[in-house]
Amino acid sequence: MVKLHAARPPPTPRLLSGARFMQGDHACAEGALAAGLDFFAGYPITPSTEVAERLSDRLPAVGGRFVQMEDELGSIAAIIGASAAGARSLTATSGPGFSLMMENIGLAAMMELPIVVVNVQRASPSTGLPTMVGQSDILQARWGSHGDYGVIAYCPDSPQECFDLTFEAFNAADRYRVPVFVLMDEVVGHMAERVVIPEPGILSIRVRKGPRQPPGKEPFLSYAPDDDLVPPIAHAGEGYKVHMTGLTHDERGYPITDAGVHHKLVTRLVDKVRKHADQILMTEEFMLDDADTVLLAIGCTSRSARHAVRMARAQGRHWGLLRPKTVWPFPSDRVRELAASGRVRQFVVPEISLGQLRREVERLTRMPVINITHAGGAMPTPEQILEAVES
Amino acid sequence: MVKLHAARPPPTPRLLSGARFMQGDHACAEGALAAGLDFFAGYPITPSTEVAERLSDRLPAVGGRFVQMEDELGSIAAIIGASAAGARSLTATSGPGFSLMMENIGLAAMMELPIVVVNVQRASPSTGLPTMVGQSDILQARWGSHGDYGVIAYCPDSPQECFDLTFEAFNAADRYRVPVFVLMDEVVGHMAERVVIPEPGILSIRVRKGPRQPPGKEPFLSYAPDDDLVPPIAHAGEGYKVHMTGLTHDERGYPITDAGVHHKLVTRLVDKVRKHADQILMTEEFMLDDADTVLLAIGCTSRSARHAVRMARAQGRHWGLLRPKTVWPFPSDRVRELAASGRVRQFVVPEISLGQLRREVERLTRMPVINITHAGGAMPTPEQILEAVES
Amino acid sequence: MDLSRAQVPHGLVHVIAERCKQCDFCISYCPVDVLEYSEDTNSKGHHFPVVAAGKEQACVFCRFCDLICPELAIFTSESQADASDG
Amino acid sequence: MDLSRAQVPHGLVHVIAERCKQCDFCISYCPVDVLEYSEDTNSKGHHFPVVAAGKEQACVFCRFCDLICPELAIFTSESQADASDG
Amino acid sequence: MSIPVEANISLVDKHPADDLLRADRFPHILCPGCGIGTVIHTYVRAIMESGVDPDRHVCVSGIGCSGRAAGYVNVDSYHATHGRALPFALGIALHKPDLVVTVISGDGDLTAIGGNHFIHAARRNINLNVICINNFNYGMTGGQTGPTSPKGARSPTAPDGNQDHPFILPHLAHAIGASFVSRWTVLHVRQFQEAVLRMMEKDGFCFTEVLAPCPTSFGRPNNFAQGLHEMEMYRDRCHIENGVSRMSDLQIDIMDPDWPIIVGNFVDVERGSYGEHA
Amino acid sequence: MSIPVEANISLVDKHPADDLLRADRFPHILCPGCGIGTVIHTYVRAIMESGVDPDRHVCVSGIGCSGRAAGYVNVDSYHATHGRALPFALGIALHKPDLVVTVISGDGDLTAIGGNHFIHAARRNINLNVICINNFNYGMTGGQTGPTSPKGARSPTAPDGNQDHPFILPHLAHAIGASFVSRWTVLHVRQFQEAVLRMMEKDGFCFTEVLAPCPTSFGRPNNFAQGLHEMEMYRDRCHIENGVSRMSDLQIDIMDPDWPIIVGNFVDVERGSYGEHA
Amino acid sequence: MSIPADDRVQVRFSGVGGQGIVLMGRLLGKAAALYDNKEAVATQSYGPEARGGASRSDVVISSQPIDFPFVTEVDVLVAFFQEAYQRHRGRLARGGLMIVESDLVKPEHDGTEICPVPATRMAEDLGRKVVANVVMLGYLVGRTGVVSRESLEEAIRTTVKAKVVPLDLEAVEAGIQLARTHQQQKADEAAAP
Amino acid sequence: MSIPADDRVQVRFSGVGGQGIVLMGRLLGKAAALYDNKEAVATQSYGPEARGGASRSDVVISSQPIDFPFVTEVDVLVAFFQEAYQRHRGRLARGGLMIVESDLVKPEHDGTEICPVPATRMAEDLGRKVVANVVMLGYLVGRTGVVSRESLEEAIRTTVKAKVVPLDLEAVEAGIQLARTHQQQKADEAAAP
Ligand SMILES: Cc1ncc(C[n+]2csc(CCOP(=O)(O)OP(=O)(O)O)c2C)c(N)n1
Ligand SMILES: Cc1ncc(C[n+]2csc(CCOP(=O)(O)OP(=O)(O)O)c2C)c(N)n1
Ligand code: SF4
Ligand code: SF4
Ligand code: SF4
Ligand code: SF4
Ligand code: SF4
Ligand code: SF4
Ligand SMILES: [Mg+2]
Ligand SMILES: [Mg+2]
Repeated sequence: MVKLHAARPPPTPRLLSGARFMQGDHACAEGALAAGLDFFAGYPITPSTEVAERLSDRLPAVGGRFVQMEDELGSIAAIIGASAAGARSLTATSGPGFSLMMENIGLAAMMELPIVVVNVQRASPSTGLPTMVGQSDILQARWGSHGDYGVIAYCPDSPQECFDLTFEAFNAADRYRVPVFVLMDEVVGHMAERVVIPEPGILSIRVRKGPRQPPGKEPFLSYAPDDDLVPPIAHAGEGYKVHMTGLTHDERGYPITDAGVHHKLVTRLVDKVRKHADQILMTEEFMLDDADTVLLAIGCTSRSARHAVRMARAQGRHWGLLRPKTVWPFPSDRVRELAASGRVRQFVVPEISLGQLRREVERLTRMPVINITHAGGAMPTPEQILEAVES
Repeated sequence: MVKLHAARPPPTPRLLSGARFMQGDHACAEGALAAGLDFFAGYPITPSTEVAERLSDRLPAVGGRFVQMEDELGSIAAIIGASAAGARSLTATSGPGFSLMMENIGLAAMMELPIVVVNVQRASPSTGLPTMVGQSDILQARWGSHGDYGVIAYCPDSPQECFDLTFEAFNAADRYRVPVFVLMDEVVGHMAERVVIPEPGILSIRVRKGPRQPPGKEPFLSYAPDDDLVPPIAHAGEGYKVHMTGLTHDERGYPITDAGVHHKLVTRLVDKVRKHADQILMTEEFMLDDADTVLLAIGCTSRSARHAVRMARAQGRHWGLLRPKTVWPFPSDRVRELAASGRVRQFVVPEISLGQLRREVERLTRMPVINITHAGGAMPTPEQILEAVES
Repeated sequence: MDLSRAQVPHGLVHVIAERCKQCDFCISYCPVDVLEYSEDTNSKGHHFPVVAAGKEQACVFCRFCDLICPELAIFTSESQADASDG
Repeated sequence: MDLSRAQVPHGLVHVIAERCKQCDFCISYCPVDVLEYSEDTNSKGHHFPVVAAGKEQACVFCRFCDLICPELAIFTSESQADASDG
Repeated sequence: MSIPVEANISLVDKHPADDLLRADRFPHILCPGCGIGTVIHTYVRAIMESGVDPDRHVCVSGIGCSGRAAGYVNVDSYHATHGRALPFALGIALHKPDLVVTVISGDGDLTAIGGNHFIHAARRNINLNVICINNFNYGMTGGQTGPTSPKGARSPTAPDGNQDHPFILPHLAHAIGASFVSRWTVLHVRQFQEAVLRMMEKDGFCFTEVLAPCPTSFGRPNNFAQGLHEMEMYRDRCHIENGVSRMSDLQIDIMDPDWPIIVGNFVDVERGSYGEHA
Repeated sequence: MSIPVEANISLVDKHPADDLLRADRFPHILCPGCGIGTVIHTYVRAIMESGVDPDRHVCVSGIGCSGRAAGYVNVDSYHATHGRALPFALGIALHKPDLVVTVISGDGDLTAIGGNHFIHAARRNINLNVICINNFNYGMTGGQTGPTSPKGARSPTAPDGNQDHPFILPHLAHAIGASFVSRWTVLHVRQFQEAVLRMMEKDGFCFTEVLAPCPTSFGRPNNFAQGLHEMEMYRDRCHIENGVSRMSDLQIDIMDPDWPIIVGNFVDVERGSYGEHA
Repeated sequence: MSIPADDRVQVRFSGVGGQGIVLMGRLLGKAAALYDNKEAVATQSYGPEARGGASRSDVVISSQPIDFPFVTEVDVLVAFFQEAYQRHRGRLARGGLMIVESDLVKPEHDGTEICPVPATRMAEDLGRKVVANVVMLGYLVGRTGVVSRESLEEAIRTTVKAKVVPLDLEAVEAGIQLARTHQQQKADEAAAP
Repeated sequence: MSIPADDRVQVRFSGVGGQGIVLMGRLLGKAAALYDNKEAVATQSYGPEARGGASRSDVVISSQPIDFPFVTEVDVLVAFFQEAYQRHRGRLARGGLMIVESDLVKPEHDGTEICPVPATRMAEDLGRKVVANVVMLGYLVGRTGVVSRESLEEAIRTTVKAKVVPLDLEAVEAGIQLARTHQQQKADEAAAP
């Protein structure tokens, strides 16, 4: 007989409510705990290691499971498995590890098992500058696994948002049954600021949509979507005898070799995000109402951009900032709207990548896009942004 | 003492000159052999396995080395290592394996070690439909590894082109020291057609640009680029005592933690391809001169598109086809030119993916883009293309 | 001990013909050679095991044919009949 | 055998002061305690090994300090001097 | 329905184990004479005899013919990507430690691409039951050489015969600390089933290698064109030695007709499974 | 320049091994008391004594502090991604079989993320010399628990002490078929150098585990705050046993002060290295 | 799908694994593409369900470049097996030709012209059952002329192992002979009142 | 970089690993952000070269939201070590304050105001060398008032292990006392003719 794992009594609370001075990596860990994190599997990598280190202490203390795996391939597979058993599960990594996770991110998408992956971006490609900042995994987060699928990605710009958006990430993953990424960057991951963690009862954790039938005779259709395109989920051990596979499958979850079924399935996987973009999208707009120049920036770079807006305003110029908190889905409609407003003359896109974000903006407008790029290791400063626009 | 590996005498010729009836996978293997392939490492995966199977027989017979590895992570690392030792090296895989190779594709880019990777695309994401066609790894090929880097990708539309473009791929890899992909699809990989292999002496194999100094006292700068942005290369065993790393490095190849060096290095990696796009780009134009409707399609899908053009022309309509043989770099200038011609009214993009190619076209023009998509397992037929445009 | 009254177990063979792929395992490894192939084939063209003529009472209910069958196409049940040789 | 004429090998210690990180290995494992730390420090603030006072002739050229040094900061050469105890 | 169309046989349409099968998917896709079906059969029998509610059994496979096992058993079942069955199963087993999680997959899935997870799951003594179906090749992709392919075996990627040394899987499992290690063949159904039952009742990382014919991919080029041929070879050459002491004696050379193949339960120790200590 | 600024020492600025070092990069980035420097030292000494032209030596590392080794030796040297040093080296070794390819990397690089390549390169008996610097943790990333971390060792990811069973690396290397297997510590410089020389002259997959202090990451939380402390422990507890027969005796528990640590050359057999047969 | 008028001929071979279905496609395609100066594309079905199960290969032959590589409808269907016949008969074009292994397929009477070929028996008569597929190819070529006999023979000579060539050529001959007989019968029938 | 006029103060702590440099930044930032109702951002240097080598931590404090998180120039530089002093002195703003561990740093006379603090010796006098960093923090607070003493003390109380708190508070006191003395001396000097 199998012995039950004796869970440790929780000596510390899940929610460290109140104001704390905390680095982004730790805030991210706390956000996950606040969201009900059950299971973390990971492999250390700079600059994300602090997420794991904090959870190695905090998660078991609240009755969850922390596992340090042999590599990132194992980490991502383990959190998908845990999710299949009903866990809110997380891994944290950086570029090289994120690349290794690509195959199984596709599995999570195909099995529709909710997971959250934190990628604290560093200067890339390859091993690059492990301790220095990058923002160039943005397109990888969208397209890095083979095939078409839908994902959601958040880009926090502060430790507070590392907490807030990691919390959101779990709700979104469970709501849409897609892989959700928290695309941090080394700057927000390592900087410490005030982080206010709400009192218990304030944050609401979304519960996964479960079967509406009792387990038993009627076979449960794991992949029969509701009108919202998302099927209810049954977990290992709940008696529904589910089958899940990365192969193209029918509503029962059984493999089927059929192009029509494949097309329908994959279209739904993409549409789950596409058709709910309105509900998923989160942006910050700063002084945008009367702006003729729109800065679009994410993560730490948006802090420089925000400052550049302040400086420009101080000089009487009409600048504003559109900050995607969700880079995927991208706030395309809002960009199009701004472009069509008649007011906006130009977009300015500062980023720590050689034009990944710019491509998205370019796709949406024929307006001039001023791109201020750094390949990694440093972020554009407010002054560099001002200068680039002036010249 | 190390024993020398006794090479088998080559009983069969490298070039199977003449006309053959061959499937695309085999033609791809022959193209690699024609290009001087020295080293193949791979792990079987449908529908690319035939590339490996053919080479397991043919490559050792011409004195090369075939290794079946334990997985795709090992395969890609092995061919990069072999390239470091001077080998023309190849691996072949499909979506799931391609995803697993992403991390080390970044290493090849960063070390500037030429490699060729064949991806015979199948219906995806995840395990998908292993035996059926897909074209949805296009954006992954460009963005699948973390960070910014440059790549070249060819999309053959027939077994003959599997031969021709695989041959090209090796020359391009050696010329620019970037990872080069042959993005086949299951249809071209598995279909058999006439393939004409030239007589010896017709094809010219580009020789890697080597050091212009003898090995010895003067330290060799592995990463000091010439005006063409490409540094000469010295291989293991040639006496130059090179050092290569995936970390950000100086011209000597030594790791250096410096944002400025990083920016310069990565910008060059991207520019190597960007600035030579003219020389790298290969397209087919079919009845484009007076076209008002431009079909843009790759690989097997372009065969339906070409046929749709014929059918439309038979009906007196002015259709034409622009077929990127290199999908990366993308023929952006040509698309912009066509859009600006005043003659072209619309673009039609049929593809076996949910809009990956369309995004590229959309980025370049505000003109209507009719997108005919299939998620995988089947390709749009000529009639479907005609119907989609009519409606 | 009265050997004549010992009950030799005795089995009845059941076959799900459509599942059988004619792998030979059950037939080859029946310790008392109870089984042979049918004349008929199933819809995939496979002959399936039947009890050989004259072997109707031979099955010793060892269940090996059942356990070894990769298709779960054959099983035996214990016969009601008393197999004492009385 | 004339012991008085046997040549005891004798070593001269060389140090690349800037490389030393003061790990103690050479000093601790010198079989004849030849070494001790310098008064001075190098530019990183590390004391480096020097030959202890009175140990100028003690090095037996075993090379252990050299082999063990993780910084390749110390080595010994065989002294020309005849170390016979005559 | 039970139509005895032939006089001397009872034709039925349901098997006593059908409740534990996804019977609507039968006949399965595996080839005639393939041993994988017997492994599936043994696994469901073991579930029936385990005394544990089927709802508490979970089956995880990777990709390959063997990996199709999960798709045929009527318990919660997962068909992970190639090589990742073990960490996927680990996630389930550690999150719900009251479940009995069995991994059934192929030699390629578990010991080629999945080799790293194999050695680490065993090292950590994760509470998993692992059935490695060793058919000496990658059946699903057409029979290429794998890490258990015997020396000399011909395959589409070893046209002149394999020259690599194969793994001795029980030796490897032992060296990395598995709590239970056994090897059987599908011919040894009874002993194999006992081993599976033992794994189900035992804590920690338990491993059984089961040798199974793959007539289509491995057999054809290597003189075992039918499943039965390989079964006959096992009948002729297998020796049972429980608790064998020299693990290196477990080497298999099936190409050598005189080579004895040792099967048995080799290791059964207590080590304290992962998480127990918490 | 050779300025004896202190009377009783000869201060110089060049080491006799400097030609085999990238001396302009010294002092290296490794911490005071780190054992990796000694391994680099031993490797270059072995090159000097190997009788093989340094131009025919190649060094490959992965990522980690140990992985920095390749960057300091003045032979063709490659610093692959984390875990991929072995297949990278395999590519070199098989394409240019006349080169002497040595892989120097960490326990994490070679046996955590790189574990699969390790077992397969050994199984195939690829002609590589592998020096695994075992410092019982992931030094580079700050000391997290790794597959060789002793039970009970504290780390940033095991605040209550590691509960996993560590690998016995020589046992594992043996089980997967390595041709040469040894274990030494950096204190055993001479024997270690002999082992490296033996690997250089021997064909096939040769493996040496070398125990090395990591005072900064492993040492601090585990009572070896200085490199010397760990060296002293090795001096006190190591037993040399060449050709040990029971590989499981090679278990290490460095947290237990009474536990004997066995070092030695354990395996040296001929198996025919990969490609020999061609 | 309506293809602009050309002389496109679409042939499908269907059976189960092991019957040499794929080779038939390759030989026919090769004959057309290399020795008949035509364009030809051969494709085949893959899939786990093909494992020991259904097997199919298609050939499209034309004097024009072949854009769309798959058969759109079948002009000649060769069915080696009952299930294959059932599965594919719906794809046969009006006026298409149905060739069946007459010992293994029991065709239905639906107006389609059926050519019964006891290929396996004929192959057995030649001494090796495995050349049934070549017998069938011979028949197909004899009956349709989609490629020349010479081209088919050349395709065989350049593809199969040398020692098999003579037998294969005999098989072609046998097939062609039967085709001639059938053609004659058909002519006779047509001639009959 | 010109930042719009606000009361942004930028502090840099520099030394070598093991001197508690990172903790200093965290304590100062925490004091400002949690107990002084200011905005504060703390950052630090990472990198393999920091391994046992150079260590640096920065704090930006302001009453306004802090967008750009890094120091643009240094208002207060605390140098614990000669090399750190050398490396960072160029970043000091005009009129900035340079605080040095006076036993470990030999500053050059370049017109910058130097505050020599023998923090290690003072810590040793208190009984534990490791509180040198807290002595330094006390000095910094006493000298600059960038955060209140109470806030610093609260930050200490909520951060370090309980048993260390009393000693740390003593260290703060010692630092503040020295700051007072220096302030007095400065006033005296200014008053002197
Ligand atoms: C990442 C990846 N690489 C390769 C494959 C192709 N593939 C599928 S199954 C398989 C091997 C299966 O071998 P094994 O596990 O022994 O199972 P068997 O088919 O022999 O039962 C391979 C290589 C894949 N699906 N995914
Ligand atoms: C794919 C990937 N994952 C994780 C890392 C982070 N990382 C760098 S080195 C290392 C561990 C190094 O441990 P080891 O090989 O034992 O070397 P050591 O530093 O202890 O000498 C890790 C996890 C990485 N660089 N790449
Ligand atoms: S149960 Fe045993 S004796 Fe009876 S038919 Fe089956 S194998 Fe034969
Ligand atoms: S064992 Fe099963 S599949 Fe095989 S012949 Fe017997 S009944 Fe048929
Ligand atoms: S061993 Fe080397 S680094 Fe260590 S103290 Fe001696 S000279 Fe210095
Ligand atoms: S060579 Fe030997 S004896 Fe001489 S100083 Fe070095 S360790 Fe001491
Ligand atoms: S190919 Fe082999 S392993 Fe796969 S189903 Fe067929 S016999 Fe079984
Ligand atoms: S962290 Fe450890 S392994 Fe890394 S350099 Fe420092 S002592 Fe060596
Ligand atoms: Mg297998
Ligand atoms: Mg280590």
